[in-house]
Amino acid sequence: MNDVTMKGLGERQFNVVGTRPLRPDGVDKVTGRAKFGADLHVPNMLIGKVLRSPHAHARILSIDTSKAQALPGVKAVITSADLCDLPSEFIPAGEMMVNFRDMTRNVMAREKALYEGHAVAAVAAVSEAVAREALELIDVQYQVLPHVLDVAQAMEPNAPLLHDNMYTIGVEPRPAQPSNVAKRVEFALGDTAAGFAQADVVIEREFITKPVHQGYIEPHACLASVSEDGQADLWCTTQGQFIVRGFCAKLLGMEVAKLRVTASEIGGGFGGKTVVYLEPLALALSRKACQPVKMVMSRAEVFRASGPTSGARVWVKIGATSKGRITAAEAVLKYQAGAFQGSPVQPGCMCAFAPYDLDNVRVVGFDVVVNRPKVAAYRAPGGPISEFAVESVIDELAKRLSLDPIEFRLKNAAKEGTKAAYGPKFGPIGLVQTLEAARSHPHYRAPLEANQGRGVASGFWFNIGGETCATLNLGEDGSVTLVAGTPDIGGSRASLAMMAAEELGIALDKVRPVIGDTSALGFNFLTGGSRVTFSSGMAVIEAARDMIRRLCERAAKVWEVPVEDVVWEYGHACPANGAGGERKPLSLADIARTAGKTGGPIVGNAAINAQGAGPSLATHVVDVEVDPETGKVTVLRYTAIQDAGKAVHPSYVEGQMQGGAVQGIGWALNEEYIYDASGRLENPGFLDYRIPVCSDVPMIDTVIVEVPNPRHPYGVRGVGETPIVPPMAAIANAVARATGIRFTQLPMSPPRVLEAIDAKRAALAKA
Amino acid sequence: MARVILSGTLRQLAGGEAQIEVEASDVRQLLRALGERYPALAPHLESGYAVAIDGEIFQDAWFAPIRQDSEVHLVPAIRGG
Amino acid sequence: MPDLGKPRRFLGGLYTAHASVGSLGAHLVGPVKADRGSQAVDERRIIRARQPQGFWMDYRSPSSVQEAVALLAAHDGAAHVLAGGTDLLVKLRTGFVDPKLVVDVKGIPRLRAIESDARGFRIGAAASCAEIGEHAGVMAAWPGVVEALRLIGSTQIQGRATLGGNLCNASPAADSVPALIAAGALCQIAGPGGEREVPVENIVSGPGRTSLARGEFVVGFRLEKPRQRSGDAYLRLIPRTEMDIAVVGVGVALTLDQTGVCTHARVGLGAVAPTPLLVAEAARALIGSRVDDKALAALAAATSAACKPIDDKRGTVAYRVKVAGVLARRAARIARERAAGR
Amino acid sequence: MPKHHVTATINGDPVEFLCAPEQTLLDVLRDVLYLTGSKEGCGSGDCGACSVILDGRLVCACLVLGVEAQGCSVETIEGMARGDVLHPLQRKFLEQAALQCGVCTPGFLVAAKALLERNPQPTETEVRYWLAGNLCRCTGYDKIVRAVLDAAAEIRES
Repeated sequence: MNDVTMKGLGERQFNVVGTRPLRPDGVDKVTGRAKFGADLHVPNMLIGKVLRSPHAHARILSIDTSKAQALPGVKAVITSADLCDLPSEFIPAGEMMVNFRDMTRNVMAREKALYEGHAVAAVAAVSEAVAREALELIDVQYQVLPHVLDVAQAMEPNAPLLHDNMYTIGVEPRPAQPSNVAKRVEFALGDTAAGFAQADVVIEREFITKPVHQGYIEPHACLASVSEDGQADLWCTTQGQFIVRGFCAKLLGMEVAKLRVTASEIGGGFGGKTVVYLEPLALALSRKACQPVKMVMSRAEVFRASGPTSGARVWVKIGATSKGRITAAEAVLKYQAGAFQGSPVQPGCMCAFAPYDLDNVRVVGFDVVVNRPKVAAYRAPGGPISEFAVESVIDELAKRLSLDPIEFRLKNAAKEGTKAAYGPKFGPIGLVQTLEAARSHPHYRAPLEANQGRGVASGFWFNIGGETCATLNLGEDGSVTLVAGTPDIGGSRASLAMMAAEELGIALDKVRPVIGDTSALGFNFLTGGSRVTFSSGMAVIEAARDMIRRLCERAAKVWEVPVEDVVWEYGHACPANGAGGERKPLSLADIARTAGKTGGPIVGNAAINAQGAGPSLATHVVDVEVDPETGKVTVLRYTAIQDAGKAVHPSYVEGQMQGGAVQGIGWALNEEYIYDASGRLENPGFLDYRIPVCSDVPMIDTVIVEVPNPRHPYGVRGVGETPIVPPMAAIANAVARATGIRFTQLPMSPPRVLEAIDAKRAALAKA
Repeated sequence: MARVILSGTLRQLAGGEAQIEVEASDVRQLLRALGERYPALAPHLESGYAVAIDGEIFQDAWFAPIRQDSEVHLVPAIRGG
Repeated sequence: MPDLGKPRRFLGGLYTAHASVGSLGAHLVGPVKADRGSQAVDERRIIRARQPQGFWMDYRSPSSVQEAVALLAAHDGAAHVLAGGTDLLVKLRTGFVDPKLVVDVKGIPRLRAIESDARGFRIGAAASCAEIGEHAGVMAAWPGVVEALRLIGSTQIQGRATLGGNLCNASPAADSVPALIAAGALCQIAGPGGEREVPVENIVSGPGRTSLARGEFVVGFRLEKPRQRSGDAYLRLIPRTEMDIAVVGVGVALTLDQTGVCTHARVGLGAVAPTPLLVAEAARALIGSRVDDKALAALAAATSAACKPIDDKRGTVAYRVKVAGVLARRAARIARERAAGR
Repeated sequence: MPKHHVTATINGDPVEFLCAPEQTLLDVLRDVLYLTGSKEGCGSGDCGACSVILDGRLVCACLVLGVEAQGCSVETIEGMARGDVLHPLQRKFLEQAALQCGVCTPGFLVAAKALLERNPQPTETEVRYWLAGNLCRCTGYDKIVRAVLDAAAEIRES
């Protein structure tokens, strides 16, 4: 059951937007024609492979590559010496600031290997077999150092130190000693002590979550070709070809204009493809070998050496009156950053209490380095972790106060004008609407049986805009090519083409959308932050308006009337209110036919920094059954409700909601990184890193609520990230109601659940 | 004068000031004024922070207008996955 | 001399091993090697993983058992038998094995055949699980065995995986093995010295190790025609609904008399010890009973008592011990219903 | 050790290729024959992105040696459409928006085709268990299962 309920939708009536056409790139993807990262073969191509550290923490004493160099068929061997060392400098990327000093060390270890799987050298050879052989001939001398994996242990004074020059930022005065704590952040509002004093009930809990991987099905892959004169082309699977260009140019000391990056079709990213791993290595190898170099990660390399999201410890304390009003809330977040600083703890802090209207809040966050792969963005980075903790305590409070969990949330829900816990006031947001839709959904009233429970949780994500370009080119026959610069990861070519057709007033099949390489457009920030339909959509609409302006000018020239006498209606230039006499409206084809004579080719361009992204809020309802003898949790029914602002292509909005919900189910029940005592990952494959399979989940019902975003011409909000925020708490809340046990640690895997059930039985037996 | 509200880390860097009155008609003037008044803030303002003007968040937007009675929050820039 | 950081092999959980099938494992000697469960070992750790293509391993596809025996004998331990390949190919990829020769036995008609006669069934060691699952006779006679092999990996895996490989991969967690043990299946082995028949429970001698002698390989299995009023069942616990390695697996086969009293029972147990187990004590708890709650409780206790598991990435000792009893009870109930039904 | 000369039928066409004994069928399809519609998501039979039909059986091409294809018939995603006519499953995947990134789609389509050839009227549960070896991280499977059930119904009616 998927339905769209319109709430306060703007007066504009749409012709194309809101319909469900076939995606323009669809046929290529159901026929196997679509080219993904590893699907390109070029003449004279070499295969590149990476040698990785077997140690979680080790000083690199020496690397001898001479034997590998000498192996017949080996064309290039590189180490960190082949990449630029760079000073500490933070610049925005994917999830947050990146530091090039860290990035160059993450793609290729320099002084130390900081996690198992950390790249230490790479080779390019005539075949994969020769490349593998060569890796075995590289002699690396390590001095193995003690390692630390747990965030709490890493914060202890005598913990093994990853970076001896790291002094905690955000603590005044600056600490005298270096530590593994990169940063302390704090957000505060009102007076929490006073708030807790007014509370009738206060609940305080600590939660633990494990690192989880985005689990995109396509491993990282790229093909680099650097010519003798230093001009380079790079083909890769990425969420942002422009970001890759910038990073690689910096790491290799190239001019940005010399490097053209083409984004292949991308087989999933979820934030994990917003950074570079193989790309700079392939370029460095190709530069050395003067031949194209293709590199593809194995699945084990993806798990070991690409960024999952943080494991964390989160302490939450919330107080409320007996009437159900929250009086104060506090949280302390400790997030693993992996080997280099930059966990999503800051957005985690800002999201923690964002769904609620609170007077007294205090959130403190710590960004902590540990001997694990550097985290990368993962869908609403930071939010799911802190909101899991907060939404669990909210549910427990509701139970303690004998309030329906939706009622309790409605009593405290943030709405337009609410001052967000992180500072500014919200514009129009849809939390209340999603809660009301959940309450009135048949799912919420459906009966439950023994060992079953129903859980509810809400979720928040900011969404972003950012730098974006789009171009529309009018063809000689009146058809239109749309060039966008944000990789299409889940149907955005469809939504962008729909917005172009809507604005131009033409049929959708007259628009052919393509994703341009870095030479085709000005800079585009990446596909992330749920920004594409919002930002690229905004750019496409502006480009369409720009093209319409030109079309009207040309029509005016054809008619020999002032441009004021021409209006654009239903895809035609028309005489403005009677002006210009009885002229027949001109279609794009008519205008294109004479374009040469009236001034040349006709294009529409937009280059913007999109502002005004609207937050998207969601409420999820889930039913589970817990097997009391095995601890196995089964998800029986799931309903996801979310504010999309305006759903341009509702099928793909539903798809985002369904996909995020199921990723959340995996996070809640089975997904986790498991390390052995020596700091080596024990489950770097889909066999033991257990993402949900088709038979694990029910249909995911969706309800799209539409509270238009006033800052987008069509009311669009980002929708991609919010869906992964509510599931963990929703499931924990359902399990709590099925078992009477509050689970504060993820994943809620069968052994963990059974242990808790047996402990409870034992306790009852005693009593 | 626009009211600028600082929280957490920035407040510490501004010597504990929670609210500051600043004469500025756009974001660039505001950041400049803040940096001059609180040199410790300056490096942080250059990157990594967004400006919320009367509730609407602007990232990297020097010329977003600020009204005399605007309430301005400095919040960490968000990127997302 | 500091650690040279040379790639080194190491094991996942000691008993981790793998549910699907590949090498009939004639010469899996030494510690347990690759298994789709301990992919922890990947390219990085390979010692001279793949030589330049075409310089190391040869492939042969004999058409008779004798030919296969000769090939295996000639390579004296450096040859691997290939049946379904769903384990062996992963081991090749991850460098756990580097045979000089791979002997594909799927070309031997007898190893692909599924025959039935008055005595029962003869299932070729290289018949795919999918083929066996589609055999109406086997399905009707031994539903527990069929449900076990239908749990091996995915539909895709079952299209290749074989009983011979699942057994000789010598994983403690192989799904089909406890069911075959409960069913009293016999394993037919061919070797330089001719052929012999051995109870399935006597094949696996340790994680990744079998009792097969040099040059021997498994050619097939014999399953008796079930007695009247007999039924079998296999249950396993995995975190997901599919695709995982068993954390615990239990096979139960039993026979009732006209009055519903259990006259015969066998219980096979997987993933809770270095090898799959035949648990006589558990069977004794059922024999002479009406498979009532009291007997089921005794069965559960005896089953749990027989477990000698380890903690690993898939489960804890306590969890495995407890759940083994739970699954035994549930499997015995199903077997009882099936027995009563005929 | 010389490479083996292998003759097989791929998507109905006779094909000859040379392959080393350790090369998988997936290596051969992708890197020798350039049939890159079959994807490598794991190389260990855990994701199903390389699903092909080998002599009528659904298998993972990453778990089959190229030499094992000798004399066999192999069906890949590239052979699913007939000329410019999409298979009903392909059409339903498009109509139902059953793909987002699309990298798992070829494997799902091949696996679903194998299912419908055996079981023209599968229940939702049968579809879900048959496809359990095909991982999708984008869709949550909902629209995929709907598309398969839809296609089955359409094929039955036609």
